[in-house]
Amino acid sequence: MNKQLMYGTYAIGEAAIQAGCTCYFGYPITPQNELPEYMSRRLLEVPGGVFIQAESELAAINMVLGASVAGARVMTSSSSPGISLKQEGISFLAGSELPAVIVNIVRGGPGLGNIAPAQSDYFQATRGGGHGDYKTIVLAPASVQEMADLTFLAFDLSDQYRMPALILGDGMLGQIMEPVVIPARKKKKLPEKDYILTGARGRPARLVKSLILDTRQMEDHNWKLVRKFQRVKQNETRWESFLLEDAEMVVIAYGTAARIAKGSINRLKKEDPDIKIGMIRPITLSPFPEKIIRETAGKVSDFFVFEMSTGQMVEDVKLSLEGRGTVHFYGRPGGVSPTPAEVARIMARHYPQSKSTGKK
Amino acid sequence: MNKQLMYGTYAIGEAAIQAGCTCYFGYPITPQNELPEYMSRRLLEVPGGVFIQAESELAAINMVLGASVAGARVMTSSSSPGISLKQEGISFLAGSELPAVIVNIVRGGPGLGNIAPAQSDYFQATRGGGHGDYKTIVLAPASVQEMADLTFLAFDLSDQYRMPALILGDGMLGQIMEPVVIPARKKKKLPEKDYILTGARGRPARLVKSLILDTRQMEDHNWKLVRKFQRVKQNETRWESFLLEDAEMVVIAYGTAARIAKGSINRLKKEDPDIKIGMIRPITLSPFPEKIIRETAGKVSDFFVFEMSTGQMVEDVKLSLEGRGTVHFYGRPGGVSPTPAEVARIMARHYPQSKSTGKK
Amino acid sequence: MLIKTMFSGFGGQGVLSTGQTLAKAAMLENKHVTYLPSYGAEVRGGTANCTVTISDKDIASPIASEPEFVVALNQPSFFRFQNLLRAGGFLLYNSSLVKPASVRGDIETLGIPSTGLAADLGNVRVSNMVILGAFIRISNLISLKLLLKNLPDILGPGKLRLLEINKKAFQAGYNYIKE
Amino acid sequence: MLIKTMFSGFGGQGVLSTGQTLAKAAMLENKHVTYLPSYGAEVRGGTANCTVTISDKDIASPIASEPEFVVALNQPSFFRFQNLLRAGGFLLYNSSLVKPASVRGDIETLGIPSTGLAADLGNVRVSNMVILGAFIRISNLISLKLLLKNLPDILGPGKLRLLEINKKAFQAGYNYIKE
Amino acid sequence: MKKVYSRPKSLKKVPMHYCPGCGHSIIHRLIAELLDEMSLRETAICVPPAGCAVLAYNYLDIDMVEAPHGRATAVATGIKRVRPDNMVFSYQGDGDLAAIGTAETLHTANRGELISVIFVNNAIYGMTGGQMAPTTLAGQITTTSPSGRNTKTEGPPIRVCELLSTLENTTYLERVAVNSPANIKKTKKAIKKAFQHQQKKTGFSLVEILSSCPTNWKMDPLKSCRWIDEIMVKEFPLGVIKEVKC
Amino acid sequence: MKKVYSRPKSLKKVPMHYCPGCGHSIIHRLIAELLDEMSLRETAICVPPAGCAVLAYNYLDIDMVEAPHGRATAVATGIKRVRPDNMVFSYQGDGDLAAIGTAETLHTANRGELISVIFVNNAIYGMTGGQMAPTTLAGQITTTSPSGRNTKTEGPPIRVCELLSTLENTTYLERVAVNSPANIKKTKKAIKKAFQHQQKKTGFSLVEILSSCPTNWKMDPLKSCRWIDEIMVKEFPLGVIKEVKC
Amino acid sequence: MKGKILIDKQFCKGCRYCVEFCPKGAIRLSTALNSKGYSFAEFDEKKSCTGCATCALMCPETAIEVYRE
Amino acid sequence: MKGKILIDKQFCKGCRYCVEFCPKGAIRLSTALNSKGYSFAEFDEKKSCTGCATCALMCPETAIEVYRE
Ligand SMILES: Cc1ncc(C[n+]2csc(CCOP(=O)(O)OP(=O)(O)O)c2C)c(N)n1
Ligand SMILES: Cc1ncc(C[n+]2csc(CCOP(=O)(O)OP(=O)(O)O)c2C)c(N)n1
Ligand code: SF4
Ligand code: SF4
Ligand code: SF4
Ligand code: SF4
Ligand code: SF4
Ligand code: SF4
Ligand SMILES: [Mg+2]
Ligand SMILES: [Mg+2]
Repeated sequence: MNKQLMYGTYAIGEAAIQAGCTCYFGYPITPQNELPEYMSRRLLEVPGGVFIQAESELAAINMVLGASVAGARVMTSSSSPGISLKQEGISFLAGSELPAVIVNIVRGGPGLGNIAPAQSDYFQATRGGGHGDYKTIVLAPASVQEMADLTFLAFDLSDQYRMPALILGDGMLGQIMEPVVIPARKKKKLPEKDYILTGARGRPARLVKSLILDTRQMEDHNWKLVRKFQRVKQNETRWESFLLEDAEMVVIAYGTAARIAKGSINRLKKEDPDIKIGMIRPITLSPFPEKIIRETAGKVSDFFVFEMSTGQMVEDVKLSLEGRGTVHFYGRPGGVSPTPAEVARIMARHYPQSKSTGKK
Repeated sequence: MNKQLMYGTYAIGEAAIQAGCTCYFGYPITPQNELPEYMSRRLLEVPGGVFIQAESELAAINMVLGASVAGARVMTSSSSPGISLKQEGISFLAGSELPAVIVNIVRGGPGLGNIAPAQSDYFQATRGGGHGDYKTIVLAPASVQEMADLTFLAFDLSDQYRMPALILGDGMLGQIMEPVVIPARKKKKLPEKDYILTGARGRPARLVKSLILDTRQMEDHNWKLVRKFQRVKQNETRWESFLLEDAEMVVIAYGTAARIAKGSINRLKKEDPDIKIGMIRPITLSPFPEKIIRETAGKVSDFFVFEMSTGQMVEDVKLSLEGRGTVHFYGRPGGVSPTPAEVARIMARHYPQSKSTGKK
Repeated sequence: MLIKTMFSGFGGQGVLSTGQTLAKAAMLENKHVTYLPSYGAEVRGGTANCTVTISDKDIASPIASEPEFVVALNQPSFFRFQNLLRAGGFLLYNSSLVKPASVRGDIETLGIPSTGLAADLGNVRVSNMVILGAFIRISNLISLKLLLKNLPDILGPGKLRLLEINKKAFQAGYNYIKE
Repeated sequence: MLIKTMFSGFGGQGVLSTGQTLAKAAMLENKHVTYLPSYGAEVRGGTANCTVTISDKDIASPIASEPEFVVALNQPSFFRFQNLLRAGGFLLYNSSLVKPASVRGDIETLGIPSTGLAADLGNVRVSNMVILGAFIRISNLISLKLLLKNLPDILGPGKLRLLEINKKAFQAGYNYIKE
Repeated sequence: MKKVYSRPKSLKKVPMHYCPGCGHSIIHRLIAELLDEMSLRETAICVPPAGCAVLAYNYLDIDMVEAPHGRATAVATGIKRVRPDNMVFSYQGDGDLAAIGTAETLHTANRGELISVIFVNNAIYGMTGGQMAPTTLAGQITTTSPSGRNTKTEGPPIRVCELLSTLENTTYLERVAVNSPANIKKTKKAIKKAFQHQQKKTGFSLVEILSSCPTNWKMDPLKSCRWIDEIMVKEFPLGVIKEVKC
Repeated sequence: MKKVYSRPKSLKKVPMHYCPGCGHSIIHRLIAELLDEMSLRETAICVPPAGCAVLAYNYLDIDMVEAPHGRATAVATGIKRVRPDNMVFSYQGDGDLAAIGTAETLHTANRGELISVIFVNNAIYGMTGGQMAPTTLAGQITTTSPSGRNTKTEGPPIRVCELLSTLENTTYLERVAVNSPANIKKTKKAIKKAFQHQQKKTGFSLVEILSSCPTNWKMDPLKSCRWIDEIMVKEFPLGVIKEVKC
Repeated sequence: MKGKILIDKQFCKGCRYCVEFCPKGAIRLSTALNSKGYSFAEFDEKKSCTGCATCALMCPETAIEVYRE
Repeated sequence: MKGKILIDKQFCKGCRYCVEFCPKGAIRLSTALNSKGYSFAEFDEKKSCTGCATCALMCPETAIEVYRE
């Protein structure tokens, strides 16, 4: 497909269609309404395409469960309050080992909050806002192109590991248009869906559930999910690094915050070419790229975490480092998107004194 | 009141009544049904008492919001899946700065899971399973007596700081009977509820909400919530320690797991009086008693975390230590309650070799 | 001292109230005590059981891992729960309903025809209290005298009319062992 | 090079499509570009605005902090958004609707009677494209020639019937500045 | 000359954020007039929804608490049970009340909570930009029903008053509209009746108000008033659907 | 002698966990008989609820997926839309369908999803130990209505069939009972009809089955059968509530 | 018509439905208990069972098989 | 009866309700715009306004005050 100027939400939608998604269930909420709207039009054109505007987010996530167990590639999307309502369903999907792609275009919170871009649902996404021991895959795009690319990835990973995959965007990424190329689907070899319900024709009846009354079996199931997630961690952890080689300080940020931070680094470099700031941008927030961060700690002592929240991912950075470096944090919650200039100012303040150049 | 043999759920219920709780809204779910059942009987006897079996957990948490903003002391309770459904409401309560006491008698998860005691909702409780930047107070009783005592505390803290307070129990604590004395309420001096809705008679109209469209204001609100929680942390962090003085290894566990762990320590001590294992039992899981743990790290190098989950609080222990000690973890998820003997075996295995006595 | 006892039988046999009676009696003797009923989907009309732990110190875990005693009021419990007993443990059963077949070698067992004895007292429903009387004699965990003294408190105002028949039941069980 | 432009006006004035047209044209010249509409509860029938960022490198932040250009199609936008402009920035406005009162001293301003010019073309609705033509001339961000060439692609198949009138509008605006 | 109409006291003197011709604005005014006329300003507590009316607290000068989307009647239940002497009402859109809030609406009505519901039916999701609502008409095009609502797969529009009328504890249910002077007068009377039912503690009261959303209907305001008359009332007949003696 | 009745093939030969005399067991058997007789075993997909019937998958030998409490019709919707040729039905209790699942029930019915719902009304929350259900009768004592359901504050029992009958896309709604041989025969016919409506794609079908819960009603099984006849049917009259031509 | 029934006593939970509804009074409850502790239903061969299957229709446990000549 | 009205032109959003529903045709829309960019309603003193308040009843913005003799 050609390069197009596309909304982030449309890029997700079109990538989903190209990835073979035939079902979408959702409920309107700003700032992601353009995604269900797009799907309502596009799925009319897809053979067997199903679009339902559900009566609520609860209904939507459970329709997702139904379509998934029936074997379809299925997606839902919402924004913060709506995602809170889906937590029970996500826990059920994880417990029942069902694939599904769930998009959260995060807005300011808590409560009704506002509709500006925020990153305050990191904990909910990565720690399981739902009950029980489970993890999901969480992907964090930083551009419209990546919204498309990670949507393909989300469907594949979700099917491959039989677990829900979340795409954690924010109001900014949901609303902007950028040039994007929607690639054709590269068909990955994925395990056959031998668990789906089709009617017990010529085979024993199948059962998909999360109820396991026997505590020993339940424990086994829990550890199985842990092991599965460890495999995901081993094989699927993704990040982007930038100017890491000779960095004196490393910035860690994701999504829109990472774009801003990159702009800040470039600014500082322009002002002072000797300044050496690198960056690690987690692309998978869960599994978190802790290995690269820990490795970097051998060479760098200062880490600067920037989030559009009061500080959530910073815990994962600290858990990765386990005391092996100084962690500085800058947060702008509530829907504020600071300018690269502002973040650059704060970054410079934390740049290791002894190593700062020029002004020594 | 005299000593009585009481169910954990009844102890919460009676303590709530004594603490001045006049409203309960809930929806049945095992293993905590005895609490709403108790409240349905007891609130008939309380002047102005309100008991509603809501049509769902969602309705229940929002009735709680209504009763709270109307000025009542109000409680709801549920177990894991039901608590997931309440996450949007909890986020609204936190955002609107409304007090409420929310009881989670945790069961095995994820999904429908089972009804056996588990500790797998720690992340959800302490990291905000709901969307947005907020924290709640989380109290973890380890006995029926403490279920009563912490219920009093939960109401007071919730009113004092205008934030929801969670009581995180488990199926074991919910089901057992133990001797308990329900004390009379000690009336604490609490701030006047000058925000509640009573009709705008003789004063300007009041407004309680979480919508803040202006992002700067929203950010201020977010940081205000952070500062408030820091005050809670400073003033209200609670834990119990046990044999900490000369410990060579420190066990960290809460709730039912802490009881089991204490039994394990006692067993090991009986077998070998020279063995020196101490314990820290967090009573407030949020705020987490990180200071005492960090301080202990000066004297002790080995920490043994035991949870009835695949490992959640262990992250808070690591965050407290920031690399200042070795953290061993033992987890039994899915509703399994191991015996003190079993946990003792694992503990002994991790007891620092050089320091182990006798068998040297 | 930390002793766990599991009571088990059909739902209707008063298994849970037997356990609660023991637990309350122990509490009134100022012992540490926990009472844990079993529950769960599988209970539907099936068996019920509960565990009473009595100790002179804090009780770490209220669950019945390796109890010292099992009191089995019916056949399925007799089979199922003897396996839980620690080596050297004691299995007391209602010999009116239980055939004591295939028993582990490393435990003690004793049958008492509690349904029969209760019938003799004119009320088969106190069969559970008969066996509790016997249990008290065997276990020596609490004092029968104090139990009888505290019985009005234990039964509570609602059940005072059952005071006498319960007393008789305890004594019948207690004395059955004496003989 | 990284240039931000904010377009603003009433909901019905085609503010958003003006921005999108610029963004698409820039994309087709292989520039880096982002388009960010404003949205929100306060939009209800009020003003609309959007920000187009054009650069030859990755764009860090698509939001209109200190834009280089503001294009104001109505009076409220003229007042409100001139404050956003960076010092030395440029404020282009529709002088058919805007009275250029109380202007900051550190910016350049220029009015163009785009509604009037559009009316001359026989369709006031292309007033926004007239002003875009003028903007292209002033900003030099994209080439008018390429825009006109790419116009069918930019409009898309649904709006091809508007091709000619749009072309005329661009040229009218562009030429107005030339004169 | 005597002033015969001026702004009610309970309506704050600030411009509203609603689009030109939006029915919400008219309904706000009617409520404010009644708060004044019935002397309710000092006892009223309103629960506005998530929906275009989410900012109602900027306009009505009474105590208010914001509910999560769909949960206004549950919140109102909590308030009313604690403060039975206050006049408690919720103000809800069709998405709020009849989609996500279906369970709360039905069960609050069934319990016969002594609250009043002002239900603004504009056949669309206004606030989020014109998606299909549970009350969207057959064939109506919205941003999520691009080829028109298909009643075979998306169901016909839900008639809230009729549905609730089967519940014993609902005591006053009327459907009105704010598209003409006569209808606006009836609307005011209906809201007054609902408040009176609450005062007399007869049961649950609800006024369904057909209200225009020119923006999302993509009509000018006058056309949307006509559309209510010509199209909408066919699906949603006006009148008292249920009333028990007060 | 010829075998004239034996266990249906679709009913696995394992003892059920239900209490003695529980209606769920009878209903399971009827479904299994129909799966056999209508040759549906290979196309049927069942969505059991959270409720006493949560373990239905242990008994019915067909494909099944467990839904969260109250969400069975949403799950069934997802399945049916993907697999329109399968026979998709949910099996739900009164708490599941008419309390927490109210919104899903109503909207699934309104959309006219081509599924069938087996709705087991035992006027109580069986699984969780006898709390008040939306269908609990006036005055009925439960563990959370210790002085009997007060219809003034807790509302009267909800009549699901009557409520749904007002929705256009519901095409078959019948209320039956499993408390006597004659009623059980009618129940089987009703379930068959529902499945046929699904096969003919007429719309949403639901069979409400009055079913005893001796345990939580605290009655012996026979008494509970009589209670259905003497008390329960007064509130929940038996019969076809709605049927469109199939 | 002549019939007989077979009752699987391990499945029976003694609900008495078959006992109550058998038009011929051909079923009674045992005094013995099955392994789950229930008195179970017993067929009385001496009564004139018609093989009408009413008992099987009522039986919640599907414990009854019916035979007819 | 004789009446007159006062229109707050800054509140007016030009919806035309008053214009359409005034029985006396006493209101028209301005060609000028208010600060929010709306054509606003103007009272035509020359028409025989009766002070019937229909315009105020319809006005969504409560922009109209009505006076009557
Ligand atoms: C849980 C949740 N889901 C979705 C939303 C987004 N939302 C806000 S208002 C609304 C619907 C608005 O429609 P309606 O209730 O009809 O009110 P109107 O704006 O038409 O007056 C929606 C879907 C939300 N705020 N919270
Ligand atoms: C979200 C959630 N809330 C509550 C429960 C607990 N729960 C399980 S079944 C049930 C109700 C059972 O009643 P009903 O639906 O009438 O089925 P029955 O057991 O009577 O057949 C409840 C409340 C749950 N599993 N999940
Ligand atoms: S979108 Fe519709 S309902 Fe919302 S303010 Fe505008 S006209 Fe009114
Ligand atoms: S509790 Fe009631 S519904 Fe559940 S199995 Fe027992 S009798 Fe049946
Ligand atoms: S088949 Fe008929 S007659 Fe024979 S035992 Fe059964 S019910 Fe009685
Ligand atoms: S109906 Fe079935 S379960 Fe009941 S007594 Fe007869 S055989 Fe036993
Ligand atoms: S008061 Fe009546 S006559 Fe006068 S302007 Fe208003 S509507 Fe017209
Ligand atoms: S009705 Fe009000 S808002 Fe509308 S045009 Fe008249 S004065 Fe203006
Ligand atoms: Mg609406
Ligand atoms: Mg039920």
